[in-house]
Amino acid sequence: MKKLWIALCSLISACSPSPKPIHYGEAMCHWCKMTIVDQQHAAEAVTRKGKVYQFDAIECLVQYLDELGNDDQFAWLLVNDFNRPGKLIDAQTATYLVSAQIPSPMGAFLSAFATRAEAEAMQQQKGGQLYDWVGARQYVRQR
Amino acid sequence: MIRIDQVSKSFGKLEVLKDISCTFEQQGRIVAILGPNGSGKTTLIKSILGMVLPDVGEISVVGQPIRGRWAYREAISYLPQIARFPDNLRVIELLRMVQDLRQQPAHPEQLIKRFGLTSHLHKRLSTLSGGTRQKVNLVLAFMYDTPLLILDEPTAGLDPVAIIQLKEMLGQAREKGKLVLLTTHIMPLVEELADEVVFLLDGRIKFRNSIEVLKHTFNAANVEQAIARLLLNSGNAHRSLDRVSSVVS
Amino acid sequence: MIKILKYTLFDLLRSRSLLFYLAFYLAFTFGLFGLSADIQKVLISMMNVMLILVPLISTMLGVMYYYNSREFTELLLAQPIRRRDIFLGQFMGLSGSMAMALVVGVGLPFVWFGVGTSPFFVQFLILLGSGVVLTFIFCALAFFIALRNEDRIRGFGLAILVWLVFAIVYDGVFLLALALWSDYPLEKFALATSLLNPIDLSRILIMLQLDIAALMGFTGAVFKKFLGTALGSAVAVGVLVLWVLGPLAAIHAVAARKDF
Amino acid sequence: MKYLVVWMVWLWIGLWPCSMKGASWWVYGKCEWTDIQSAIERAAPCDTVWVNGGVWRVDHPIVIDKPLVVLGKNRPIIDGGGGKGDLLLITADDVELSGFTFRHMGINYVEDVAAVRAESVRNVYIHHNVLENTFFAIYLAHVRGGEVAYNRIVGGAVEENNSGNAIHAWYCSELRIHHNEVQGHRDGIYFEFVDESRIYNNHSHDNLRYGLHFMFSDDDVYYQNTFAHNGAGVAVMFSRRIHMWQNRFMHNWGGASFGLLLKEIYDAQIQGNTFSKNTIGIFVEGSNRIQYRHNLFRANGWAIKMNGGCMDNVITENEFVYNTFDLAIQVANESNSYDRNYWSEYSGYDLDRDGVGDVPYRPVKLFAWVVQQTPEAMILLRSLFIDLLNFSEKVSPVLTPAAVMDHQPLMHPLLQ
Repeated sequence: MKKLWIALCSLISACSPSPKPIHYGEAMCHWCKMTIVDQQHAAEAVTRKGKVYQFDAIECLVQYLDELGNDDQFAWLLVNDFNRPGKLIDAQTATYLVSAQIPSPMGAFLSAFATRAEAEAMQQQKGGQLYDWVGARQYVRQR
Repeated sequence: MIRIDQVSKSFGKLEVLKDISCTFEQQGRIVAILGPNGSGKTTLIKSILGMVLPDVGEISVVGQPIRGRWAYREAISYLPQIARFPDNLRVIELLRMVQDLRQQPAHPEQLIKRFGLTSHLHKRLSTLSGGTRQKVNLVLAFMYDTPLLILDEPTAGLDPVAIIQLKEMLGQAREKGKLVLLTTHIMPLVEELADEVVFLLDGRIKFRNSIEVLKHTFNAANVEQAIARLLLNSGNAHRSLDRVSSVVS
Repeated sequence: MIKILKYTLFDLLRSRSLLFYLAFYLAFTFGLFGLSADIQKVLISMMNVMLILVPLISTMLGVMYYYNSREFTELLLAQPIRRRDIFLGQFMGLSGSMAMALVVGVGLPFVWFGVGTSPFFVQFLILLGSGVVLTFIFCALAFFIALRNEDRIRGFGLAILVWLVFAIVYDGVFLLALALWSDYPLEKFALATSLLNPIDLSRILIMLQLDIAALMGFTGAVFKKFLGTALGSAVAVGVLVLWVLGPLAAIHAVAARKDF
Repeated sequence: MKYLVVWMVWLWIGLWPCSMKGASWWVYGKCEWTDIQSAIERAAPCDTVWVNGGVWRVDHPIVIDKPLVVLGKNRPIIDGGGGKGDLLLITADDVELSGFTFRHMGINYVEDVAAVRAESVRNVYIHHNVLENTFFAIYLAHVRGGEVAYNRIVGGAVEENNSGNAIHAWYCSELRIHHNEVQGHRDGIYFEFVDESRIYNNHSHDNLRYGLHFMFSDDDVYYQNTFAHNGAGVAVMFSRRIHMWQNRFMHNWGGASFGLLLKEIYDAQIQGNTFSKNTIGIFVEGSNRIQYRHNLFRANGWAIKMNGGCMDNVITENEFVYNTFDLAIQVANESNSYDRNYWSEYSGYDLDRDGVGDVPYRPVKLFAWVVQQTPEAMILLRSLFIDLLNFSEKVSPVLTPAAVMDHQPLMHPLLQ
């Protein structure tokens, strides 16, 4: 009964913005409309009002943000950690690797890593260029 | 048997019963409750039946307050003013149904014969004439052997023969020691049958006493005249009548 | 109560309006099958019709029944029977007989055309089940309205109003709210809002069982996920039950205080 | 394994450059050449290597680095043993590979490993193979000219979200992909930077994402394929001059599903296709100068759903039958033409009996428009309020775009 009550309350009350898990294979990319299947490159944006947008690739998130031109309205910007498929990490603190050896869903060869060390390790293995969030966005813009 | 204690009732702004107190003992009596339309007769009856719930005051039947109770109605047979029954039931089904609901010994057979309803038993209630329906209504009210009988306009729609039969039945009820409360507009009936008259006006009991006292008080030749005078005098007669009724009760 | 129920049923099962109600469903459902042998299509069409008609007819017949049996109810009230039992019995009798008409009228054609062996049997059961529940809910609302209003015209008016609110106005306001707050995540709001209207809830319960649910996209998926859980279906059933019990409790409260 | 492998001489006749002459090599167990790789090493260019039956466990990829015909007899099985590398690598031009079964590869999150990979070659011919539970099945990179045909590719990773594509082509041209059956992969057939290629008579079904997927590929044609029960049927993105003829898009039914996705494509032709029972028949965004003709849209949720940026498209002589929504559009005043189609919901009349309705038809329902603005409103589907809304809009249009109109709706179906 108590559980039921809590469930009803949480249903009715307005929610504080929080990330939502991506249902791979079902969800549609908000930008390019493709089904999200890649657990290493998906991304998510959550507005301050709690609306969740999901993307199949980091480049889609970046293009969406650039089109809106207003990052302030977002409470969360998240990207998949390449080394931990399915895990979402903060987009602003992630390190990005652009490597021709690692294709990403929308053709930008852009992957994200939780730490710089991991990104460097992958760079050793695959080659490519490292970026921070601002740099990665710049890269996508100029592509 | 029935004790009404300072009962008031209003419907919205309309005060229908105003601080009514009286008692009725069971002693083989027929009490006519009279009064002009809207004087509170039906409300009083319905209060006793528990259909109308008084705002103030208490009603007891057979020694028990009735508020929130229902079983006491086993002691009451009631004849409602307007008789309408489920259209799709047959007469016999209705009789059986009420018996089934009350689960008390009932004797409708004689009454059916008496009112000549035998041939109507398998007709649907919706097809019956008003008079016949009233007869069915009477059967329902009289088929139980209850100490208390409440009849709201029992003569409505009845043919003369049926009225005679009704009178007989009422007489028998009195002989059996029942208490009969009835409302009617037909004064000769009151004169002929009633032992006592309760006259209601504007929600108050204006007069309560035997027929003789009624006629005597208003110096009238018959009940009709007495009532008419009672009504005419009601304005200045208030006090004395109150006194009278309080003395009587 | 059982006896009142029995006699109310007995009376109603022979009433013309109920027979007409039954005949309509029979004719309509058979007619639909005549047009299309596709059980799912007929299910969807029937859903459309039932979600409009069941609440409408239930409120109308409910109010009508109450007013028509007013005098007889008085006779019953003068009998040694509990008040509550009279109204509960009448309510059960009315909604029970209407539900029966519905189940037979819609069920018979479906069974005739082989729903029992089709993959849509569960959907069919949910359709009938929600039809029955809606009958109960709107009969109860109708009884409540009639009890509260001695004036028949007013009673009928209110009954139509209640139907309008649940069947149309509610959805209109709902849509407006969705449009106004489209900046916010609305799935949960939508879920809660449609749970609160028994007609919407029934519609969604049936729709989620049909292919057409895919059209409902992400919001539909949220519904499906929620209602697919034990908690979700418990909430859905609970809400429907509350929609029956709530008006019943109100009937009970009003009847206990009412003068006849 | 005790398979006896038979020696024989094979003369290959045909247009294949290697087919003029060449020795044949046999591979069999428990003898001199017990593995395929050494047979390949021994063979001279343009020879034929026959592999007769057997299960060949592969830990390092078999590399075909010279023009060879490698044929499997009695369906030899190349088994990856769940490993994380490629199984077979083609690095030479003019290689033909046929008759094998490839199976059992592990998932590799870092590399796109494939059962058969051809890289930087010309004229590769891969046919009549069976590929089961591979990661990527056939992977062509920088291949010019080549044929992938009659293969049966079955991915086992239906529940897994990380799975490769069945036929994956990257920076290729002049490919012919036909008569393959592909299922259970991420994308059935994937084209990225692949030009001037043909895809036909394939059956792509039950793939996680798309039956067929174009990215940045131009001047391709695909026809007479069937795409059924995929996450979504076909996605054509960022490509030009793609022709799509007589394909069947069926049962792509689910929350985010569609028969055909067009995104940023130009000058395409979509003709004679059937779209049946898809959540969205065609989902279009930012695509210009597309011809839609003679297509049948039947029982879809949306027949065509157009997001913004679609100009100069011509939709004519199609048939829209029993779709929940015939058309949904985001931006009203774009210059697309919708004339001369058959709409099953059209209720106009034809007084002059010329086969064309006298009243124009508005294919966008009000509710379709509302849902486009507020997707959550979709849960009101089939409610009385919505029916009334649609009806009133039909009687006196206020909100639905006036420009979107079929001025000459056909009275009779064209195609059936």
